Amino acid sequence: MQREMIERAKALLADGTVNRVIGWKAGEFDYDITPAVFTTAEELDAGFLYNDLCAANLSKYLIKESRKEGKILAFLKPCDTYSFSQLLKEHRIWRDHVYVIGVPCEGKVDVDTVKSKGITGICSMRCDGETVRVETLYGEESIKKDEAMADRCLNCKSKKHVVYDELMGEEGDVLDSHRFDMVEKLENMTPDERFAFWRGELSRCIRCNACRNVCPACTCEKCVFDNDASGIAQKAAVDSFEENMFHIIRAFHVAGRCTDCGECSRVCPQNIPLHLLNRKFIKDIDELYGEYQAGADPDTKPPLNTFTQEDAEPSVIYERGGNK
Amino acid sequence: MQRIGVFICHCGTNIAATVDVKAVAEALKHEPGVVFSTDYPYMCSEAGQNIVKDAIRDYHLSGVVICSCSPRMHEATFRKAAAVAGLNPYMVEIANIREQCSWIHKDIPQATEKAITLGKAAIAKVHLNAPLYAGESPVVKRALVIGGGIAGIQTALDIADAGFPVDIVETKPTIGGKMTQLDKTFPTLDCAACILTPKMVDCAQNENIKIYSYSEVTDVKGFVGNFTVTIKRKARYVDETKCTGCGICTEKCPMKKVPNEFNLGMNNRSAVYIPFAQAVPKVATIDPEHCNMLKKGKCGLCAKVCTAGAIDYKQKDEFIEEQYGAIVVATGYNPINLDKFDEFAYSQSKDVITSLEFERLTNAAGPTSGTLLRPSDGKHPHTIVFVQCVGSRDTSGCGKEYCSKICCMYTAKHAMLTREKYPDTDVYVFYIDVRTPGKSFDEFYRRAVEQYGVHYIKGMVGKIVPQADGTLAVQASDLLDNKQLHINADLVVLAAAIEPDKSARPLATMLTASMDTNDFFTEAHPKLRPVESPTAGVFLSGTCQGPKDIPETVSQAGAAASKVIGLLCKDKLTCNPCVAHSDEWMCNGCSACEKVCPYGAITYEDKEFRMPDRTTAIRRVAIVNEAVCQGCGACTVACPSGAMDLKGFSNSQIMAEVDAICK
Amino acid sequence: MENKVTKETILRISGVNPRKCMRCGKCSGTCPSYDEMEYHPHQFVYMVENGEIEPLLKSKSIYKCLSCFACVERCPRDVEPAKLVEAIRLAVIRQQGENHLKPETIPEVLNADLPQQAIVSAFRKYSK
Amino acid sequence: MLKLPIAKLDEFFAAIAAKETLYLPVDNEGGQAQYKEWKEGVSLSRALNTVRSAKDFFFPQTENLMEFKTQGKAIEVIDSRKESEDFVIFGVRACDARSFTILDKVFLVDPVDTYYKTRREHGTIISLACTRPEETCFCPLFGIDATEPEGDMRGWMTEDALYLEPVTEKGTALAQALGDLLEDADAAPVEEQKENTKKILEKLPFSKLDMEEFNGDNLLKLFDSPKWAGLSEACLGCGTCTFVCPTCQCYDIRDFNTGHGIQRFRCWDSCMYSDFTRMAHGNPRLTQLERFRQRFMHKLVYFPSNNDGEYGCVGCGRCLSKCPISMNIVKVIKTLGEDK
Amino acid sequence: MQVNNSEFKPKIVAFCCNWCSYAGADLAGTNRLNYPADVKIIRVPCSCRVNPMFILRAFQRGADGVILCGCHPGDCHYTTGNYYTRRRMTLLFSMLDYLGIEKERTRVEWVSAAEGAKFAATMNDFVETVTKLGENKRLEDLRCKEK
Repeated sequence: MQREMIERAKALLADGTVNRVIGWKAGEFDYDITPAVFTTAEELDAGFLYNDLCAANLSKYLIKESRKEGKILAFLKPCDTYSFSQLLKEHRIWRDHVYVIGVPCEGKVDVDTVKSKGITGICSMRCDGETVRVETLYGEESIKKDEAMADRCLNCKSKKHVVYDELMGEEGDVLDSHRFDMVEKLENMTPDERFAFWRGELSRCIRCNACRNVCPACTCEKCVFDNDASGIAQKAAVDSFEENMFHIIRAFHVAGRCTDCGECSRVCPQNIPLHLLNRKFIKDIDELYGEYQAGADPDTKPPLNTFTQEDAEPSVIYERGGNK
Repeated sequence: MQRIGVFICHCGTNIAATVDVKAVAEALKHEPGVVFSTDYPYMCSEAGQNIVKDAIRDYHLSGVVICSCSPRMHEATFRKAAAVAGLNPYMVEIANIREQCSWIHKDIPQATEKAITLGKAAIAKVHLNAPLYAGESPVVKRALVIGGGIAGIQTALDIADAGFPVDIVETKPTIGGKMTQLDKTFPTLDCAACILTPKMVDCAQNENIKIYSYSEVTDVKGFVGNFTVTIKRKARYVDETKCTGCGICTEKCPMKKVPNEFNLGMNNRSAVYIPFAQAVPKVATIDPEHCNMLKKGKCGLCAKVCTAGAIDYKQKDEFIEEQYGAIVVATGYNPINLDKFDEFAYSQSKDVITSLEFERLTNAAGPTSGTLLRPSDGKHPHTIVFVQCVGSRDTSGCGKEYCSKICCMYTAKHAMLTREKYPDTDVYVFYIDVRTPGKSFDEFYRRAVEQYGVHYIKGMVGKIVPQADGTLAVQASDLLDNKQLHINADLVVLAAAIEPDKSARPLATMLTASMDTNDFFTEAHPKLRPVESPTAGVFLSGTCQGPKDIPETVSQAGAAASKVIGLLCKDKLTCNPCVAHSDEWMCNGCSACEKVCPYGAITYEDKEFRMPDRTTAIRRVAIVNEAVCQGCGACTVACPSGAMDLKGFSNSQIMAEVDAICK
Repeated sequence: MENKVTKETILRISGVNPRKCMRCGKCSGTCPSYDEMEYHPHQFVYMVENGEIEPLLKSKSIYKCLSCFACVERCPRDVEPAKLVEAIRLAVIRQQGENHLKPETIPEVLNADLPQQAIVSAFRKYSK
Repeated sequence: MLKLPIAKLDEFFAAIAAKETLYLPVDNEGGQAQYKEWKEGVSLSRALNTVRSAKDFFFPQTENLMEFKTQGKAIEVIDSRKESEDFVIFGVRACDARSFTILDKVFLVDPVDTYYKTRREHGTIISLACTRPEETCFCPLFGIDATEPEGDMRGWMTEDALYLEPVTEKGTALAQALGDLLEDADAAPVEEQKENTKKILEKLPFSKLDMEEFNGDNLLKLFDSPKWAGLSEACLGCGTCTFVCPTCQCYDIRDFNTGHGIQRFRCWDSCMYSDFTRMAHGNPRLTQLERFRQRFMHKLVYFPSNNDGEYGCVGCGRCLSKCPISMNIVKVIKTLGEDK
Repeated sequence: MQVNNSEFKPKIVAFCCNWCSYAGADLAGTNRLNYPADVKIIRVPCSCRVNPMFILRAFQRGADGVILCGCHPGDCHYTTGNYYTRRRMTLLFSMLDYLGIEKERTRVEWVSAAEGAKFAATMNDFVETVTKLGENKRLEDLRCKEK
């Protein structure tokens, strides 16, 4: 696939369709891949990479890139196309400056997940079918791919590309995932248990803004948390209230817009399962206002910017069964 | 830092009795920015306002906080006073220490503490107030009256008389409303038709009035001065411009067994019909539910006999869009459905009728040509029982909890007229209370008793059982005599409660006008603004606002007209300056605000920006049309970046209030 | 201690708020036992409201009421006079302090047509 | 050389905690290590290092500096510093232990940061030698010996014992205070462990990077290098690298209105943030390129120029493993180092 | 929650839309309908003006309960504002609940200008509920509580 992609990118560069290519660039090890813009065939040959470790969602870069001169070729995974489509819906990306090639994704290996299995000193990592072979400072290891993937890939919502100019490989389908299982599990806890759970998670937050800055829904010209005039600006979470505040408001601001790409949880240096906040909103929206997948199509009104006269009353949350 | 003056009103004892106003003035004096703090018995009085004006000048105040009654009461008063003294009126904030403090709390220390907190919140807000300047929007000099009864007619005539064009939309084929169905009117007993029909004709002839009969309002957009209304002209299958109202079609129509709604189904009409002789417009209408031509494609007789060639079976509903500066609601009332009152046997016996049916039975244009005859056998009734308060003052869920107001008087009228025309008739009126507050009303009622010998009985009818001999066994209590009465009546007349027309509720939604739980339109103020709806530019006329008799309806109709005229006289309206505003540097151009704006006040523009890093960028940013924005603030929350804020109720102002309250 | 039946007792047993009455008399207008009764349904409401409980306790009227509930059904203000009558009856029975119905006797008197509700209310009334 | 049987580890922690607060790396809900206060039942993490560095103890992420209260026209300034108490940090790795030296060069030079100084004086550091370095480790590049960490007392953990060696007076005092819990021991097992670890350290991929380019003489050349554009283009501008870094020392001072007064606090800042060092006129570094460059120029050029060649990096590798887009100091050193 | 609550006076912030609920609150006053002084009202043009930030802010600053009152759905002075409020607040409150924060501390009620009695009853009920819950501990900001 990588070879094909490079060839196609070179061809599009050569015929002038595009003048840049955004993709993934190899790092020092196999897993430390950096998103990068390539402008020449040589650069592509030297560094362009696409494999089961290319996890970054490239769509957010296109906000800036699409405003530059000329057209950019973007390789987008199914996940990324949802974000891309949502950004188009919000007029954040100039569509005619982007040439999208959809590329398949079989689920990405997550180095933190591998590390969490006790494998340390990873110098090299290679996917071999369903097995991931790891070379470490302390010898070779192998792990099943299923065990090396993060929740977002284990519970992949869709292998379908919702926007593209061209598709490489076969088109996939929207999948039935179990992505709300953990949300449901939390909902079934008592409020005290939930409070303890989230305090345990959110108290680790170091307010590095990685979740926000990587999020393709967080594209504000100026985030309210950076804006002293907003009244809620914070540079560091001084106390537990501010930790909660940041994550509640962030989740609320992306509610109905979050495509559940899972980048927030991937980049969190403290392994906070931030996607569980977003998924709660998605689950509530699905249950209360009908199934809605952000980015799935360009027309459906975002659930928070529309209504029906028959919508549930807020009291529904007092009434929902169990400890929900 | 603002220089703030704080003014605490005693409101006589309304505030001062529960709030220690001196303590409030003293406590607020030490708030940051406060340079003057005082109290006065009546801040809204001229002397009180002068204290405010003087302080603004003497202390160079940049902000004013009035601790008084609700801002809904006197915010405008104090803003005006501030403006006179040279302060921007939007630098005034009101702390509501009467309705929301002194009147609800009894404990003086508690109420005083709350008043201080409310004052502090207002001070905190004023610190962040900025002078606001109202924009202007043009006024479309045309009014719409929805409903063509006496209320609508009177309003339209008055507006037209002042020289403004006005349109009447009436759902029925003719204007005139309920009053056309009445026989005589109390307390003067003049004939309803005699006084109403000239007004109907006036409407038709007035150049400034356009009547959309057999039409409905289906959509309302816009705001005061600039409403865009969609009117559905239902197909009447008769070309209004050609029909002469000669009535030949109605005579020739073979389908003659359609219940005549004008006579409340007590006789029949043809499928093509003119509701009554004096209808305006006097134009035939084909009832598509009963016309054989429209239903089965067979007949076509009316088209053949119409010399004017007015019949058009192919006519379709037509939608027209019109611009109006003001809208008057005059949707009127209907008697309630009596199905829930089995005890009165309304649905079991033809001889149990409503008062409105009684009107038709005594009306010369009615089914009996004005002779009072029993609907069942056409015989003259000798004993008539009138039952008042049927469904009125009823909290059991079967009826309405309010008093329908008109029943006492029309029942007295009916009883009196019956006794006058048919002195051999025994007339009983069962009442709970007789309510006759009105000019010459009680005299009228007493005449019924004293001069005409109507038997007024304090008590209620418990049940009515139709007998085999055709009479009605009426069982009732006489509370004053402490007896149960059994009367064999020939006719029973029920004074059914009245309720707002069913079309009012969806109309209120379209107009964003508020309604009470009974579906009567709410007035902007129950005493001081009784003919205005809280929605600017929407006015109320007649029984859509509450039960009323004819004189009251007419006077309210005139009042609504004068309010409309006052509005239409203006060339421009001052807009509410508390509107949304987008900080284009923070705007993402994501369209979230546009999607939630109910007024379409937000548009987008690709704008060139000189960025801080000295590059140029073209960015899509939101622009708010200040004349169209009504200041609800929906956009401010939809906006994730906080670029959209609301003047006068900004994020920082509201948060400052929150802080002050929670301190 | 003397078991004085007060207005409050009656109001508590019946759950009726006599102040809701607007004196329309429809209860008495509809009452089928009116002529048999010394005190009529509307009077029960007045009298309880005025605290005149004694005469009601002594009156035969409470046994003339058929409990047809027409007055309850037709009252436009939801006052429910029949519940007052029932409450007075209950007060009288309670004053007597007799135990008329024992659980043991139930099987004997049990009848397939007897509504469950009747048994329960009979217990409430006649059992100690 | 002192020795503590591993079975007595809890006893050892308890003995320290009885005197002063003891912090040590503990596994958290995220499956990673963080410093937590030792209490009965808390066990030492087996992870190589904590996500957040040990600098938190002396330079916490947020710290109240003072409070203001106004009454009428008067302003009262309140020192909100709490009475500092002695504390012990156990398990500091060699990289973090070195980071204190770097931070001292910032905070303890004139004008002395008294908040930092007080904490520094009250803290006793028991460092712990590494045995299983990660591929991201490159402390040898900065002359740090992971098997011989700095600190008031240094320790080596073997299968069956914890070996301790007091280094400073504070360390000696602590060792004495623990009394006969610690026994004198032969250093042979420690030497053996050191040998084994050194073999791994030798294999570390970044421990021998060429640093020749990075000195004050090349300042302008490096500053103007066209390569910054490529290096920084994917940078998200988040603060992860700076917040996990043991040597990043920038902070912002902010006021918070509590409703009862003003709390003036400082909190970590990140040169990656768009509002970093924003002043009245605006931001001196307007693009992410400039901000990104600032971070690495500071660590690799400005800091050593001002501090006798000491780099502002200790090679802990946290930024390598935590950067969301896997851009890091090693890639910068490699890319710019090529231009010799 | 076994706390002696007799002394506890909750702080309640009520956001009321100008057209219905604020007028309803005024009517409650006009009719002298009593409710605790712990309730303080903030006037907003429409319930849809209430940003989740305001609600969190109130909790931060020491509120123990936040109630939002607007026109009944369908009666919004601005046609549709309260429909958005309804969705926003349902989701927000659900999220607070998800984080283990007592859901009873937040409420939305529709109170028309004619419902003075409902306003007073609602406030009485809400104050009672929040009093039972006791002090807001889960969304508090200690900095703001220190005196």
